[in-house]
Amino acid sequence: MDEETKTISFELSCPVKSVFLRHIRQFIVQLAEDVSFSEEEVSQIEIAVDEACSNIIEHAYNHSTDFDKEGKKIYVRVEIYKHGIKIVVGDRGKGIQPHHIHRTKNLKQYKTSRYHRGLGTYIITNFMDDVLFHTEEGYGTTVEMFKYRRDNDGFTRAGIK
Amino acid sequence: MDEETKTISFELSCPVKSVFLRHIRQFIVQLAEDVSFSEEEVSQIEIAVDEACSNIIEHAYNHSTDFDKEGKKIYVRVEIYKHGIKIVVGDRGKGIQPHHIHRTKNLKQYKTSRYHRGLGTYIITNFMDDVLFHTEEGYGTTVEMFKYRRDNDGFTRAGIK
Amino acid sequence: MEGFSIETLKEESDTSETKLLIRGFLDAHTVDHFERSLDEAQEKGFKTIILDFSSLDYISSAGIGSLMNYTKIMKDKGGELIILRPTDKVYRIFDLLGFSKIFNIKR
Amino acid sequence: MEGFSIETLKEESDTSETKLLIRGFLDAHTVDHFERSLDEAQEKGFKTIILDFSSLDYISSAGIGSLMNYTKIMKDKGGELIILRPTDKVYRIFDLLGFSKIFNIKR
Ligand SMILES: Nc1ncnc2c1ncn2[C@@H]1O[C@H](COP(=O)(O)OP(=O)(O)O)[C@@H](O)[C@H]1O
Ligand SMILES: Nc1ncnc2c1ncn2[C@@H]1O[C@H](COP(=O)(O)OP(=O)(O)O)[C@@H](O)[C@H]1O
Repeated sequence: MDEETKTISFELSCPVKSVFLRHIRQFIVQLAEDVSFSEEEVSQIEIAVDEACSNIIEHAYNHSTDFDKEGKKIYVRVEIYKHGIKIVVGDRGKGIQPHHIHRTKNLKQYKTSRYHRGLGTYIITNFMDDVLFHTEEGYGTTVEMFKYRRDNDGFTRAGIK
Repeated sequence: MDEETKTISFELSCPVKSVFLRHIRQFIVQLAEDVSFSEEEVSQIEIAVDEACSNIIEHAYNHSTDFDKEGKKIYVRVEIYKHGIKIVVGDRGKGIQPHHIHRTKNLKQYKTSRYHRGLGTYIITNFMDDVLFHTEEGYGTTVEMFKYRRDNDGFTRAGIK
Repeated sequence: MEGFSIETLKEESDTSETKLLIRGFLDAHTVDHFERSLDEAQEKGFKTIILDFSSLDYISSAGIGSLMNYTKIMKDKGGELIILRPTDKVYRIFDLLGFSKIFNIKR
Repeated sequence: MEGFSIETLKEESDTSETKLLIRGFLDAHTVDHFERSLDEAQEKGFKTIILDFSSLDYISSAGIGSLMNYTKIMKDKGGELIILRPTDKVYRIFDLLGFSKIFNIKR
């Protein structure tokens, strides 16, 4: 297999409860550190993933009826490449309504608004390099995030090839 | 739903590489601490899971041909109950050959043997309360481990209900 | 292993100032606990609330949004919300998002 | 964030004694690194190898099996493998499995 395209991947599914956000962060941070992102980059990845997961907890499911039903989970997939890390955070919830997506286009808007909303997607799109939202009403949402590594040499630091 | 039987569950899949053992341990330890197992119990759960995962890395797959193929992973499932924690560690590898299972029946045998093998399953069966091995040649192995909580009151300590 | 705690370090009724030590992770899970403590401090009539962030390991948008709200609430009341000595990690997040100029931060 | 490291604290050729500080996690991944260091110490002719376990956070059966082997190898050579000050966590694992009486442990 081509070394360049060979990937290492992880999948994690987790109950839709905010108490587990830090478990997810801890797992992601460990991996991001292993592939030698800088301290600053690790903390950007950490918060981007947290925001995507927090959105699932806050928006994706109808808690009173959905919680802990089969399939109603936070899904996280991590893929490690030579040139960076891809993290996909998904749900099988109601989907993002079109008029809600990318609500905060700039921070000025956020700061002057009376309702402090939309910072989550702002953080995701600004702290990660490539970001794709897939959303379909009734079928859920996935946020695909990629962050490139600036320094290629450190990749095998933790013995990960 | 009956509060007593309502469960919280996590699933994790991970590449079959020893460098990731500590990521799995860290994740399990965090959960075991959350549901307020004692320090000693947490470390028993930690090592039992590590042994089951290490066995997958060492024995389950034919590395030269299987590594990183779809489905060739370490699978971990954690279920949290009021009365304890269940951890299922599985693979889709070659299965345990019947004459290898439970090779070490006692520690004396291990200590006097020239080949120090079989300590892994000894640790799993002795550090966890209920242990079940399911194995089928060619279809893989799962180890289902349950550890009971001694103290029921601490359960909601981390806000997990 | 709570991951979050708040401790009152100082309550001065003369200067009407209170200082809270915020430890651990301020995320979507712990923000309710955080806001309850700020509400309590306000109910007690404190005009200056100092948040000691030197032991805060992490903050997400939930915490930042809350700080935005309380900064405004305190200001509207003629009081002040001060963030004391944030860790480098937390300060960097504020800074990257442009909040280092909006919050009242004493490093 | 390696999770494992070995540092030579002392090498005394008169007493033919060496002391290694073992840090982090001794598991199926790091055991090769551990064994390479012990092989090296033997090749250098040290008769007493002291393993300072005061910073060892974790050990699994891979590490325990390796300690069994090297305890025997050193003994067969008229030497000694000594485990110094294991953490409570690691000592408890040894003890629960009955290895606290087999290994040469100085607490
Ligand atoms: N996983 C999701 N499922 C459904 N709706 C979502 C999801 N993620 C985000 N949204 C919608 O997108 C909007 C913007 O999200 P965000 O920028 O994080 O701001 P906030 O969560 O503060 O509203 C949310 O208000 C919500 O309506
Ligand atoms: N997941 C697995 N897949 C295939 N074989 C396994 C698996 N787990 C254990 N085994 C078999 O069971 C034996 C006993 O395992 P264990 O007690 O951990 O000792 P050791 O790994 O030291 O041999 C192994 O030697 C191996 O043959």
